[in-house]
Amino acid sequence: MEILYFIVIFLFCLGIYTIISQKNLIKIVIGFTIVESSLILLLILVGYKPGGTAPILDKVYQIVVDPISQALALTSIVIGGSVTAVMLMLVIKIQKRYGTLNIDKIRKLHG
Amino acid sequence: MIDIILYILIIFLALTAFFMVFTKDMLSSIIALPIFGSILVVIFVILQAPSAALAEAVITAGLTTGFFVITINKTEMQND
Amino acid sequence: MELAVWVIILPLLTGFLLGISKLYFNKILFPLVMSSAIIYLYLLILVIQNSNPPKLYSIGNWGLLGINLMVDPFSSMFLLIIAILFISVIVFSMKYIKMNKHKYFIFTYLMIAGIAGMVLTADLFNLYVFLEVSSMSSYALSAFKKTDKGIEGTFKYLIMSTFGSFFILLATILTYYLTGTLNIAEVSLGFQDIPFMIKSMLMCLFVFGYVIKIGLVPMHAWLPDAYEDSPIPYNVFSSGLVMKSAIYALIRVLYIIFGIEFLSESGILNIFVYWGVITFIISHFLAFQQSNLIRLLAYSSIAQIGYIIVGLFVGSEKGLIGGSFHILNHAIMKGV
Amino acid sequence: MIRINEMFKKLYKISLVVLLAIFLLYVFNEIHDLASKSYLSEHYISKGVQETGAINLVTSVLYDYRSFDTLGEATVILTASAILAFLVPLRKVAMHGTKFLIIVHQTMIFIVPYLAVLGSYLILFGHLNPGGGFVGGVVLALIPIVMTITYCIEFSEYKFKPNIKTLLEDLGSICFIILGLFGIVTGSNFLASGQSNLGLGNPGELISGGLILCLNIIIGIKVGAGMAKIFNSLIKGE
Repeated sequence: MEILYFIVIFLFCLGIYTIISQKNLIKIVIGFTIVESSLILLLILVGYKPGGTAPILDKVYQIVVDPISQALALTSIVIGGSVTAVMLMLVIKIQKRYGTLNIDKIRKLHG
Repeated sequence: MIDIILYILIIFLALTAFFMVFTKDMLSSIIALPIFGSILVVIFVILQAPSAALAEAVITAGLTTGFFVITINKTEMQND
Repeated sequence: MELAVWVIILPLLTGFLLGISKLYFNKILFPLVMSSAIIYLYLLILVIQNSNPPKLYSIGNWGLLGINLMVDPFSSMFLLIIAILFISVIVFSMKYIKMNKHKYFIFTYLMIAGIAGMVLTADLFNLYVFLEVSSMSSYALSAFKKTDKGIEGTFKYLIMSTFGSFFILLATILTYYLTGTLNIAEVSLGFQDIPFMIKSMLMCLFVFGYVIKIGLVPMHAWLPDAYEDSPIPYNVFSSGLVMKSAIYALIRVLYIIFGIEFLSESGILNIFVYWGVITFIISHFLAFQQSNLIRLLAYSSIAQIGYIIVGLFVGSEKGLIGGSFHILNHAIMKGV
Repeated sequence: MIRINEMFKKLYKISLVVLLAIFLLYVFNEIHDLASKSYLSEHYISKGVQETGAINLVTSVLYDYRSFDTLGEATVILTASAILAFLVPLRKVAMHGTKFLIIVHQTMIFIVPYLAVLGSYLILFGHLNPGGGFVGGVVLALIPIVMTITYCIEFSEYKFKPNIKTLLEDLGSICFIILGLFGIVTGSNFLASGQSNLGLGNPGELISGGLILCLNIIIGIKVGAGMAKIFNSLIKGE
């Protein structure tokens, strides 16, 4: 399971690199989605116990996965979705006003 | 057995993320987003988190992709 | 301390009721807003009076298992700032805002609810949730005039602020992983036998996340743009409450979770003092170049935050008092 | 010269990210050896079913132990939908696209009841199965969304009026708070369900879990209305 921690770090850093280096606004929003997914994966991973069952206790189980981190993951999925929606609306607005999605050109038009 | 599946999924997850970031075509980059989300859903199910998997499937892989497609539709048509 | 939860619920209820009244009873706006503001003021005064000694209110009666609200003298000082700014700005914006009055007041009340939640809560993840609530409505108010510059500045603000909150969330998750709890007091108990190195690294993540939200000098670029084309009452709220609540959360996290001995041992206090000094020097120089009055005020705001940071992180009790007093000063001055 | 400058900038950013990766690797490595304590989750696992009456522990954490988080989260969705509705211009803009065949139009009629049943199942059985208010609400919101995609925005707004959606959203949030106040009325604290002399029922049955079922239904309706509003606003946005 340790390899999943590496993938979390990889996704986090890839998303951060996308945000700071890409010129296209939609690519930047995609970077935010990747970072958010990596954090949710980390939350699920933190609660995982080897050999555990899902936290639905219709019988008595020996090892049960941590329910708190899954609840936190659900909360952050919903928050991330609504933030992404607001971002995309602003991207549409900016494209209509300036006619481009490239960040350098927008800066030039802005003066 | 489940370990081998997990490794294959992880490799695909990394590949999809890489493809999503570095491809030039915006539409294929966005169509890779639900694939990324679905792989994450399967990983969540393997990690025993069905509730989070459902939410991820419905919100990230479903609705957010729809939002992105609308954005592409609204912005690309104007450039032609 | 049943009143503490009303401090968060009342603005939320007012916001939702305003949403309904926009559809069906348009005339009710003025009495609803004013009566709610006056009741809220009275409520805040009652809470502030009862704040010493510190009190706990556990939501759902779960005790340490659930989420707790805490009222102590430091948080009641923030409630005082809310009380002073809120009523005056509401009265002012009643006349100032001409278009979309309903939406404006909905966002304002939701923002106040988020800030009150940030001030009162004693739970790390709940702090993150209320941070998102207050910053979401803050984006809305910043784009309120729908001009080109306003939209662009809001986008910058949104990007930077979300970037910061990712680091805060990462640090919160790692803290939960280390200690197995989210209550701030329990976390500080659990942190006692954790090695020095890990604590300082976690602190780096927390500080980086909050510093973006506060806007110290290398990360200040979003602030003047977000201010430039937004309604004036929002500028007052933003510099008086939104950024101050981020400072408050930083202080809460650093001083309660990590403890004063650890802070002085790791040298973060000195770093913050130098950082604050650099911030106000650079932002005063930048303010000289501006021709627009609101941008100038924004840079002045950054400089004031530099002073506040210097005061708060000197490390002594007097420094804390002085810094807090300057927060109050600055809030009132910007409001005027 | 400019190319060299660009190369330098790119190298700088890559090195920054690699430094961050090394830092995180170090942090994770150190933390991984230490983490062992989890008394909170052990309490939830051992006592959670008796204390809240819900079998699905994620739902019982989300709607009972930490239900204040859920209130904040619902407020975030409401704020997002209000922002989007606010930024939409008054002039209506349609989406560019192709027309669908009659097969798609006819299949739609068959899909809608299934979506409704699935959404209500996810909401009503949220405390017994995976699912819950948020997921079920989004599935219910798929009905107006699918209508918008296959027919047009006018038809979807004729079937589900925007005013009704806003009303449902606000009413849902108000009902959440009123249900929370119910705890205060019965002499306990805000948002208390098990402690406020409310019968929890037998764990495993449909009507059990005190406030959890009601909160699930309210959140489901509210989230469904909010998500449909967000989607339609994005389509109308200019």
